[in-house]
Amino acid sequence: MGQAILVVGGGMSGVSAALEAAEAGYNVVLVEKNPYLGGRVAQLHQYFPKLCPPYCGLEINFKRIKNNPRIQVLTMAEVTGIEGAPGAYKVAVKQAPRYVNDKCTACGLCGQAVEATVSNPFNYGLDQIKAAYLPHEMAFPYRFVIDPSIAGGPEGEKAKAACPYGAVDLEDQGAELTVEAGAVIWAAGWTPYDASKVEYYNFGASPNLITNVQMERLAAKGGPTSGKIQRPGDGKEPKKVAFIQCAGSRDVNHLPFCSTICCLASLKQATYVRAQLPEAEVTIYFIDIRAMDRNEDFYTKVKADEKVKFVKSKIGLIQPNEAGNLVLEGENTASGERFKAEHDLVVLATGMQPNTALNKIPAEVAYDEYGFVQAAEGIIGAGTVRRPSEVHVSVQDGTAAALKAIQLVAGR
Amino acid sequence: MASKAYDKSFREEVYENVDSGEEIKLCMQCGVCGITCPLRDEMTYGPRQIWSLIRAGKREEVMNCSDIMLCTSCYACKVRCPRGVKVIDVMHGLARYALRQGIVPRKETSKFGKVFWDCIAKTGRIDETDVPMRYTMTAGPIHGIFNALEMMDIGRALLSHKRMKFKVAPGVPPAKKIKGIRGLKKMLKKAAAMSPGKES
Amino acid sequence: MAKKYACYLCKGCGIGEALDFDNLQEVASESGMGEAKAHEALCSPEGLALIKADVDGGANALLIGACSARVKTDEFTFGKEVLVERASLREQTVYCTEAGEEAAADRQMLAADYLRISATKLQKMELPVPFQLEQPAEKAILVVGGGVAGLNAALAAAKAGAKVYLVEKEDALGGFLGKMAKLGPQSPPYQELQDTGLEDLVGQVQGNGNIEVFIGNTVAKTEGAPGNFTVSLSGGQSLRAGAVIQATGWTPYPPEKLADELAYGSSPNIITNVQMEERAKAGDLGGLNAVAFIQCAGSRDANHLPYCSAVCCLVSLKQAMYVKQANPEAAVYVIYKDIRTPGQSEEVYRQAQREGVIFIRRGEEYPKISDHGGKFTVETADVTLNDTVAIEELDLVVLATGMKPNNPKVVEPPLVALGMDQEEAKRLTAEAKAQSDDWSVLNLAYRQGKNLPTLKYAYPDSHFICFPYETRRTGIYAAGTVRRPMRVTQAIEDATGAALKAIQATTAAAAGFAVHPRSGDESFPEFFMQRCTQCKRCTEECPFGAINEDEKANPLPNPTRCRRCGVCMGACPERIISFKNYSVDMIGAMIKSIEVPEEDEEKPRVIVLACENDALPAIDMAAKAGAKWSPFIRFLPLRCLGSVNLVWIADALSSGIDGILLFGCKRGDDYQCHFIKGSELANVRMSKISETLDRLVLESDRVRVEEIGFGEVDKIPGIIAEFMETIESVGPNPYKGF
Amino acid sequence: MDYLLYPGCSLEGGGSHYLVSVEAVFKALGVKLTEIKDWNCCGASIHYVGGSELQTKALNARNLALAQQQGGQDIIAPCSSCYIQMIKTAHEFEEDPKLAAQLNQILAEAGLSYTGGVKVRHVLDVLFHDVGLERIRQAVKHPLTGLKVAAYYGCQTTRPYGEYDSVEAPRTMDQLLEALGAEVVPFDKGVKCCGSGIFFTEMETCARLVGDILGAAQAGGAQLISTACPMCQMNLEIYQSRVNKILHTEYDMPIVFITQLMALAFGCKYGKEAALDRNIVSPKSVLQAFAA
Repeated sequence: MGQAILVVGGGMSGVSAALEAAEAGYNVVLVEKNPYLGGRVAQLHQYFPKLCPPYCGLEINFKRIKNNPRIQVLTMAEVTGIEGAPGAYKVAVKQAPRYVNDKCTACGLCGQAVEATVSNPFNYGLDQIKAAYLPHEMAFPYRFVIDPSIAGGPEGEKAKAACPYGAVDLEDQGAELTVEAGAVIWAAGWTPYDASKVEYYNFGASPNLITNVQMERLAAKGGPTSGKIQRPGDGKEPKKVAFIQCAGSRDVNHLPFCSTICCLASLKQATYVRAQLPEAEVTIYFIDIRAMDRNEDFYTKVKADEKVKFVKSKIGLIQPNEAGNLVLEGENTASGERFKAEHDLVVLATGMQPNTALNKIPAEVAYDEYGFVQAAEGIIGAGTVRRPSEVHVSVQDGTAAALKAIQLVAGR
Repeated sequence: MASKAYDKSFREEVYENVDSGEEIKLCMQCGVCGITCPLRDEMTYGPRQIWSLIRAGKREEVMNCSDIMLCTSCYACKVRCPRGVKVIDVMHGLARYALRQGIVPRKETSKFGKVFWDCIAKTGRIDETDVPMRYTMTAGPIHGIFNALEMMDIGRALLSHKRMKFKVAPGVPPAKKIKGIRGLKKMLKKAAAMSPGKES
Repeated sequence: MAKKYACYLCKGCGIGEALDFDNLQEVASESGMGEAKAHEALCSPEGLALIKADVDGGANALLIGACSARVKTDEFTFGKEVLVERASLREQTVYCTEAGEEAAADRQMLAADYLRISATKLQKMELPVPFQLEQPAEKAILVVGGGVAGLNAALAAAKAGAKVYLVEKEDALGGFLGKMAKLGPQSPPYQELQDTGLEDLVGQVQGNGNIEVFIGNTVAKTEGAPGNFTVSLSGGQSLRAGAVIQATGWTPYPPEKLADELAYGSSPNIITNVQMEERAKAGDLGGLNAVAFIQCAGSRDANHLPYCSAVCCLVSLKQAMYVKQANPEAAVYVIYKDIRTPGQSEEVYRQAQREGVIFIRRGEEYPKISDHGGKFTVETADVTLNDTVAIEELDLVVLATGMKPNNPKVVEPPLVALGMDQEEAKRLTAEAKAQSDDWSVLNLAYRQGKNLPTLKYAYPDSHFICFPYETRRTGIYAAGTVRRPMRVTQAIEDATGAALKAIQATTAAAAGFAVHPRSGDESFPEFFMQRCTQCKRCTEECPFGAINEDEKANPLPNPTRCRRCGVCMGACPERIISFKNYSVDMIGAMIKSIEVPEEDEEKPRVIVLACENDALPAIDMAAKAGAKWSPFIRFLPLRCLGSVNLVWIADALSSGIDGILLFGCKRGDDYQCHFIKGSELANVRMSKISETLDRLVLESDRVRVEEIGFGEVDKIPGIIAEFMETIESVGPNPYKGF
Repeated sequence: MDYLLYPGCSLEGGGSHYLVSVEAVFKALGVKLTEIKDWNCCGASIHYVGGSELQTKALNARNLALAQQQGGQDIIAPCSSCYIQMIKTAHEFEEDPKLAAQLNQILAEAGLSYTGGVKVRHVLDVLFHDVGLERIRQAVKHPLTGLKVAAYYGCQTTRPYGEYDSVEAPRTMDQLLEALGAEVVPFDKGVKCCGSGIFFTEMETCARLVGDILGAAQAGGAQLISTACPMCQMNLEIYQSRVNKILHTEYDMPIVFITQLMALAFGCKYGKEAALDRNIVSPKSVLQAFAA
């Protein structure tokens, strides 16, 4: 039926766009850079405000993809060029080698055979993973990946020798293909703002100074600590946890816009800490708490916990001390008091930078000065490349993008 | 009971008459400047609170506060301010505005700065011997000499290390003027006329 | 369909070493599957070729004993005409049990049971035949509400080729957008006020040949089901529609309720933001020298609207800019709790500041407003000044009141009322009804009520983060501010998405398959009416109001409203509701196919009825991660725990099964059940079972409901171990061997 | 490589050893420096007491206009205080057309004009980015092996735009020192203000700031502090006796310009070219081993 719709990005908005278009009867090619679908939400422990696991919804979506022959999924793939006009695009897609073909049963023998490890991108570098690995426990496609660093060497050969199914293909060169599509939905998502750019927070100076995305992995069952919230520095349970809001957002020197989700993310992560560590105290340092619309209920709920404190202050300096703790300096703008506060685990609420600010779409597309995609015909932005947004808004946006694409390809 | 009503006249006065005064409009009261300033412990309010006082119309508190003349221009606050407020320029502007009103937030700095600027205005450059000498003398002849004796060791050291010219008294021998001093003077006059608050 | 069975057993991934395949082949054969073919790696091209050859030879009911059905799905799919049933010999057999010789016998029995269970299922199921409406499905879409969301929904659907009926109660299109003077900055550089664009939007709607507009009309009645709604309008017209979008927008929070706190009503110059917008539109902003905006006037207040109305900060910024642009000298104050300008709209905040608007953070308390001969004084805490201040000589005070959805509130009686004694149930139902609004937007002719079910605050949204569009009435989608507080730009996107969902609903109704979450499912419940006792359980318990009733209380199913969860099947005491591939009889037979060892063998048997969306993947994950548990456990996947029919418990216990675990989703306010209340229903039903067990002289400990989802993966082995201990302590099922 | 040099008032006085060593180093590296003719004072930090912001910008605009007249090459402003005043005016001239027009109106009074585009550079910037570490390493004849140095940038050296190095944690001087063979000690006060702006007027406060910096360098094991700002050099050096009096300390920490160290490493004369004999807290005992 008609021309295909190309969806770039297999995160929440991309998957939503692909499925909603396919379930309305249109053919979809879904291109994802990672070896798995799910994007950033796959790396979350829980969603706010329900504190439910993202995999619940992803499982349904993956099942919808499995059951829908209209969707073709290309992982480890990136769009390198777009030619043509609305209604008739030729899109060049480059697929990186996975070194594992579809004979893989995810039995795990290659991972056992290989000794080399690589930093685990899924856990934001908090741990190491074998260089032949399943990206994470719920990965879809459920297939191993061999890190390019070992593909050409003896470790790669070990993986190959260990596989009884002939699934390891060290000769894999990847692929370059051309997709013909009537419309392109660009749902390339976001990247956490590089915390080290906010130099006065000294990110990197202490293992106990982490970002909010890392905190998700610390709390997640599949994370580096199997879900135990502990100080990466010494494995101890934190007793005084701080969340630093607007660590880069609402700052003309960094991200001039509000990243929209960080307040709620920190409120949510405060509940992770409080649920696991009844003795722990949490302090949230903020400028404004932005718990929009019905998320206010969640803020109200967290505020009711007397061990969660809110201090109106943008933190001006973070420095590690000899005890391995972190000393925060700020001005409490409600009292005027300038303070130093010691915390044993500090979480930077870094914001979302649209991936289109870092990598532009290879076509004529308008952006605002922050790099967010503006409305256009033919190449349609969806999700966090259009504005920072929470999950349900990304779904909504993905669905809307699907219809805009359908309007272009319907009847062609 | 409210301690005092908001009064818009002062903030408008600041927007109109103070160099970079309008910058404070953008402040969102985050507090970073107050904690960033290396002289924060010497300050009663710090920049954020001063902006807050200006908004509220608390003229006396601001104009009589020595904080506005403490800034050393280190730019740490400017660099961190998430709203890009030129904190230093506003602080300098406020101090200057206070001086123009006849208020002297910090006596010594005022005296020194006056000598400094006069030297530029007259010669186009700073004579690093002349300025401190003149400044020391602003304390009056007796105090001046006393202060000068205080600083004597430093002066002697600089002199002996070829880092200071020899002078017997302020202006003796006179500082050299730049060639374009006449043009520069005209420029400064013009610039003054174009500055906020219609300086002369 | 004549079934030709074939069975395949995979030896890959360690299955071959762990199990005795001769025995398995024997079991398959005894179970009627014929001669099972074993292969070293069934998913390999060679293995698949083996199966394909048989399919080409006519095999059409395949039992595949290999990995979990959640993986290798593409590989083991052989077209719509071929039934495939997967027995999980990997995740649920080999991975989760102890390795080695000692455990071999129990492991083997486990594998054999899974083959029997799957064989039984395969024998009991039929290929579904999609439901077809009597008349061809209608594809037109009804949009209720002609505001910004409704107009955009109508236009979006029409542009995709759908016929649209747009109904608006006022005599003009536009809704609140029509009352607005300007929109706040929406596009780069996010500094300039913008035209509303309403004229152009209305022009596009009116000029679109696919859209028919009914102004001055409301919906008097909505009958039927997706693909076949009959909608009667107040003007007398009758329309046929395939799906409905409710975009009825919002109502300002009644400012009269703020008379005490914020002196509303005491002066014509203490007004709401809506009134301010009207004044701006009328060009009536002259002579304003000092204006204060008071944020969260009613919103974020437990006594009024506990939630944040999401738009008021930006509305006040916009209106502050109106005042400043009319009179740059005016003093404008915004007295706020938190300034909420998300995303790029942070620049709007900066722009308002540049224009000279003064922001005062007020804290929790409302400011005090006093009138001094027509000029107002607002006294408020000024948090960042650490003082209390007064703002005097104000010409106008604007209360930033929030938004309430234009949707009637529905309070449902608690589920425990189901099956309670008549009087108590009636009381609870009456109580719920009294708390519900009596008016209606859609006037649904549904047995469960005329309105969309709501959760908190009368919003008819889904409560799902991943699936925000789903209301609990299939084919009816809420869009815009009726769904949750949102800004104009977001409402436009929301409406566009809702239009697609409506189009999908008509497509699904026409083709006879389910919409979300079982999208594509062609099965549907069929009722064997001869045995119906008119007990109303199915019509009451369906989470989606799919089943109507006639005057004799006979159920009247509407398959296109159905989401295929099977809750009705679980509810029916007469077991007359069945799907072609999912029935009370089928699951009962699967349970009975489990071989129960004699009591003296000391090998108890426990079945786990598990939600296939959350619990089952969690079990797979736990097994993959290396968790081990008792080999006496048999998992049976269910569409939803709400489909559990009590007879299965009886079937299991009477066939000697020692214990029954039910693994369902999280219930309660933050429920995760995608069929809304399946897990909760199962819990209610099981709480009533102890009586039955007592009658059978059985311990109620033998049946337990657990909440298992992705968050509980690590708890699974512990829960199972603990339950096995319980079973051990209560001893073997006395019915064993009877 | 051809630059205009803006020495500024300080380099003609208390920072004369900076000027001598800058000229020696650039000569050794084959970089041509031409002084801007008839330049005027930048206004420095204290300008505001006597002049308005616009007047101060006018001072700097004049220097930019003269530089443009003279060829418009990049200007090197070794003094950080001059650097920041000048780069601020240059930046704001580019960003704010209204200001640009005003400044040209003012310049017209002296028959001058400025069209923008002249770049203002710090010594560290040019050494690191234009000359490069490689060329510097090659020029080293007497590596400063074993010399423990604290790299003190001062507050204004990299601010406010972070054009060539981080504003909070700069690394250019560290790397330049390492290229000379010196050992850079841990030191967290590298961009902390020394208070030179209030040197004469707020002695106690200034003493505390200076004391913090000296203390941190000493704690890090530094034998001397390297700097790239004449204000800092003077303040940290000649104030040590005052600090010791006020804070009851015994600091005797040489404060030398990076260019002095560089000159020394390049084999220039200790006194004449590196001007190390002009330092009041003598670095002789620490540096004589490296002298040519």
